[in-house]
Amino acid sequence: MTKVPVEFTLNTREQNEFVETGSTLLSALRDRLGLYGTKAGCHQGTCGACTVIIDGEPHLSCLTLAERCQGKDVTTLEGLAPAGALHPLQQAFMDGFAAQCGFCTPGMILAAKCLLDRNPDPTRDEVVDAISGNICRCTGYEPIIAAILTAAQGMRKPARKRA
Amino acid sequence: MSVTLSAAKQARLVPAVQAKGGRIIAGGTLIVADLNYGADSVALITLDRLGFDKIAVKGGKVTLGAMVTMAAVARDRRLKFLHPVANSIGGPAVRAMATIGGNLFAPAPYGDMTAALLTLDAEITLHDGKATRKLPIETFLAQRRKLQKHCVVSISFAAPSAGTFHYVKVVRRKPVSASVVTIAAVIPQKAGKIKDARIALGAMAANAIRARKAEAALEGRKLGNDIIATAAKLIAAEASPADDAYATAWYRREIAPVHFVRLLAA
Amino acid sequence: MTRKRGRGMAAVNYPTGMNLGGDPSQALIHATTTGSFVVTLSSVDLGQGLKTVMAQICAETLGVPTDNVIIDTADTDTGPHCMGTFASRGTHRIGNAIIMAAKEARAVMLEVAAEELEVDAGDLVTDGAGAIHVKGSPQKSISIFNVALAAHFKHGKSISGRGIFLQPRSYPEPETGKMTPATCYAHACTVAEVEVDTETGEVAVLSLKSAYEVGRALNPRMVEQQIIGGAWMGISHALYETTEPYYPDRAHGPVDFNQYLMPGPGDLPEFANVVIERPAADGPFGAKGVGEMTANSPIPAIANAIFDAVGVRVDSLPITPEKVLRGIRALNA
Amino acid sequence: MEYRKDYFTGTQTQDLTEVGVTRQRSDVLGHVTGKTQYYADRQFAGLLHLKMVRSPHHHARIKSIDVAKALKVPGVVRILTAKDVPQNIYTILCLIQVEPNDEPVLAFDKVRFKGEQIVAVLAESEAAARDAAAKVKIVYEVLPAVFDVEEALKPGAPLVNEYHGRNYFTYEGHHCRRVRYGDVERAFAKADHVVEEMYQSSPIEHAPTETTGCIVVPDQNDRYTCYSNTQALYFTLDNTALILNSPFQKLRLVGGTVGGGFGGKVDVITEPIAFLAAMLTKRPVKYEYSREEEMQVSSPRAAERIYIKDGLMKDGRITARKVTLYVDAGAYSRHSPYGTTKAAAHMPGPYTIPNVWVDCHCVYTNRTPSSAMRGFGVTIGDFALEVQMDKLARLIGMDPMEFRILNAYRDGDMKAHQKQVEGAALVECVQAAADLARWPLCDRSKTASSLKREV
Repeated sequence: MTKVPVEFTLNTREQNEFVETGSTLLSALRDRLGLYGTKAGCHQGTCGACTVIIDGEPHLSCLTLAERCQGKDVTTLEGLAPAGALHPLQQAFMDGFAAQCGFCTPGMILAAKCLLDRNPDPTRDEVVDAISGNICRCTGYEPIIAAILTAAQGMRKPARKRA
Repeated sequence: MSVTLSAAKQARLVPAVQAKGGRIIAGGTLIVADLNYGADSVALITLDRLGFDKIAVKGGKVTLGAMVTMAAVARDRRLKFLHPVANSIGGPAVRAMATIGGNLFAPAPYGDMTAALLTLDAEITLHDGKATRKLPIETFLAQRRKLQKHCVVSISFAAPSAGTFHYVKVVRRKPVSASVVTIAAVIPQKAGKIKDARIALGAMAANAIRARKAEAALEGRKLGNDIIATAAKLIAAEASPADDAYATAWYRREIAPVHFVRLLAA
Repeated sequence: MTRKRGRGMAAVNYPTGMNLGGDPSQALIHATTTGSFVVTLSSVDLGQGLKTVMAQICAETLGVPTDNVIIDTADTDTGPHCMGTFASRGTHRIGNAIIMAAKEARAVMLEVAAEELEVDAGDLVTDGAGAIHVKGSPQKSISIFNVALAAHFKHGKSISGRGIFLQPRSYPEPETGKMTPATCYAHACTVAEVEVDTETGEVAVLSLKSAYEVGRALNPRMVEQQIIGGAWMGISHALYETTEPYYPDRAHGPVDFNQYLMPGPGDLPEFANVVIERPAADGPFGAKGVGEMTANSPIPAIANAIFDAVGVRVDSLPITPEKVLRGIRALNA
Repeated sequence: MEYRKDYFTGTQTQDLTEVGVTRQRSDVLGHVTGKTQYYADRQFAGLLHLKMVRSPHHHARIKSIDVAKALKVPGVVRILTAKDVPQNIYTILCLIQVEPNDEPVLAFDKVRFKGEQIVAVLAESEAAARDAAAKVKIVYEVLPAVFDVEEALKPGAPLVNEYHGRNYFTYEGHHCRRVRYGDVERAFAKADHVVEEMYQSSPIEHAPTETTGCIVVPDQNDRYTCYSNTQALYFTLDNTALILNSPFQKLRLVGGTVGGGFGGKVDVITEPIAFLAAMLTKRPVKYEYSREEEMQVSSPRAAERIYIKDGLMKDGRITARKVTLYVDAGAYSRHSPYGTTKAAAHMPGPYTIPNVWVDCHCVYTNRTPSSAMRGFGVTIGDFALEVQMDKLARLIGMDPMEFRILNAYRDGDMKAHQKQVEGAALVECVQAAADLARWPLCDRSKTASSLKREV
């Protein structure tokens, strides 16, 4: 196995890694960096459990070659909020009982974050679209959709106050 | 298994790598899935440094670089007519990765953007190692396997006049799944008569195909329920759909006319 | 475009625990020196929330806040035997084992408190907030923190308990099938409303309105999680899922989540749910197992609603658009 | 979610403080922060990856297995075949006296379904294990296969599983699990209507977002720890010890946090071979199903075929129900003999019917063995029963809700398996659902109660 260097930003910190050529970002995050918040559900890009944010957009880390992350800005669930704090989406998923087994939760939250970053006032259909690549087998999606809408509402409130 | 990855510095150098078994990796949604299944050793080549991720719209002519993603199309205000197409492909993560160039090679029941580009009579610019060539998309699709050895540079087409482009993708899971039937159509009218109608079908053959018999039925006629119904009967005449996990060939043939009628009558 | 609506209903029951019993589970409980309680199990949480409900059951029995209970599972070096998490048995079987263990631990805790307060243990009650006091005299009180410290360092007593629950195995009579499959059953009834596209056979589930009798909802939001998730799976079984789309032909078996069809977040109906409680005589605080049942009533309710809408009976699962369309064609032939 | 406290008033304990109230899930903070530790969220130095060579045929004789080329693949550490497994033939429910052992851990003489595991390859990387697995050469003689439950029971059908000697599981001398109560034939003769219908389902996958898998790690003192997402630690531990002829105390299972189960992780497939591999190599071994394996090789919910024949009176009473049910167990028993009995116990549904006849067959075919899934033995039966009930109600022009209430079991009624009904609540569920859906009921149905049968 050949190894190549990759420099990227991971959860706001500079990361320099040697990765095996042809290996995926998913493998780098889990097997090399111990960031287990990114889940492996299918290795085929069909379940969304491995979703991470690259340069502001959701990406499937199982289909992303690690060495192509050179110079990119990668966010995983571990980087969503400062230690000890919760992002409004995390709080809304908790309050809304939107997680059961929890395996899809990291991908769901990151997919939702990409939506809310672009569109702070989404419709239900836009929320549905945002998580359309993420499989959940436990919840029936309804609590997840509700939690994302709740989080969006909560995130808009302070902005309105300022305005 | 060993995988190597290199970034092409010029499009003309790509076919030589391909000739030795190398493969272009665009968004990676198809090829990395294959690698994860355990593909053999392969030299991957990216087009990341070639500036193929540009969208140009000039005088009604649209040029999409091969590396333009579905998400980029879906965000471009100049390409509103293509937004429903781009947004019907995968979830947002797939759209952020999957490219126009890659979609040209997606096997059925994938390849919805290609069906749309087929109705737009797009022209594919590719580099064969010696020179760039331009091929009509239909010719390109007919030789798709062979042309995997060339480097797709861009896809160009004339933006359709307002209201003439129609698109529907029938799915088994909402909002998105692979296609049961995809129908894209450009139905221009001149002096109240249909002129140069183009209809393409996705998931109705190994790759996107034109429905020429249905097109012919529309040609020169006034768009109305009767003529739509007549064309609908011919919509799957040239199709050779497959059975798969989503639907049978029978079902695809049965519902293609229904959705064609709904698409144009709407 | 023709879309026809219909509604249908179905009613079901579901046994709690392994069929025919014979499926024990154990629990061990001990107090830490500072009055937290550790419940040691080898039971598995699949996501239904077993760890949370077990802590609640333990807390209720001990008379302490749920936050004071630590669930230590699942390690076979430390956890006593559990048959496993399946057959809607977890809440019932493990819950009962925990109650038994917690009662034993509570008795020791009250004995120690009685010695400390110099009263009769029979006169003591827990306040549920971390203290023990004499019935009717809240001022005559001792914190569980101090009870636990005293038990360890002064009295040399282990505040602990052992619990097991076993529904004895029933052996069916081979000739007649006489048997005791289960001791309690949960119940459900679902009304489904659907819209059927008569030209494509596609079915949209518009609403699922259900009543569930669960014995006792130990954690209402978590019961609701099972209900919504289960109802979704019911839709999925009714209209989408199979590993063999052309059974018994083995062709075209799905290998990923693109091909394996399940309702997406855009396929959800309106959910409305009512919960009824008829406590089970042998259930922990009356609870029955409900996790599995919640998927069952929506399936036939949807099938019946489709018939109500378009007069087509599809008696094979899943009820795909193709089967519905073929049925409509046959009606019109 | 709304409570209907007006049913069964006075039966609920009132003074509870910790149960009956919503408490936040204790695991949810871990879920939303990605800190919840699933079995695979661990690193071990020297981890080996296990990949299986699987049967490409539905039914075939294995003529030869050649692993020479596979062993030469760089990174391959060891290759296991059936002869490495101490007690290769097992059945998971031997722990509750289900016999006979009928399934090989690794197939050796025959394969009985497509995807059956034959050879385990252990390598330093997943890629190397996969490469080597592709280089194992197995020569097969393809045999005729059977895929239909009723075809499988016909004389002359290909024999799927020699350990049973016939294509069905034997229940104490009977070819099926039976329930006999009253006299259905007499009741059919007297019924106003006799309705017989057939229902069918296809196999269904559990599809947990986390696939089945485990990591086995050699500890100190010749003990082995398995981090697993099994739904039943002791099923796994006990079966593994039996398969490996190992003292039970050598094995330790750690789990308890699972990315969805739904019954799919009750089987014991990945752990025994991973334990064996760790014992033979003295290195940590991971065996995890790919998504494709999870979908096509792991046990699905069985396909069932159900015939229901009912005797019905014009006034709505069901006087007889005869059920013939076939569970498509696939090639091996796994949990299907148990599930088939559960299906028999469930009949004739939550209704009081004086004459009941049930035959539930556990049938072997050359498809992926089926096993437990949410609603095991009941879900498909309920589909058949409740569609049948709808047909019966429509046949006599009776409201389907009122038809359910009329026939619903009440406390004190006798069930077909000769157990008296206790704690019934079907009537009330129907009433509450009717209310919720604004479905009008007649007064008689509104005042009906599970506590007693109205005269």
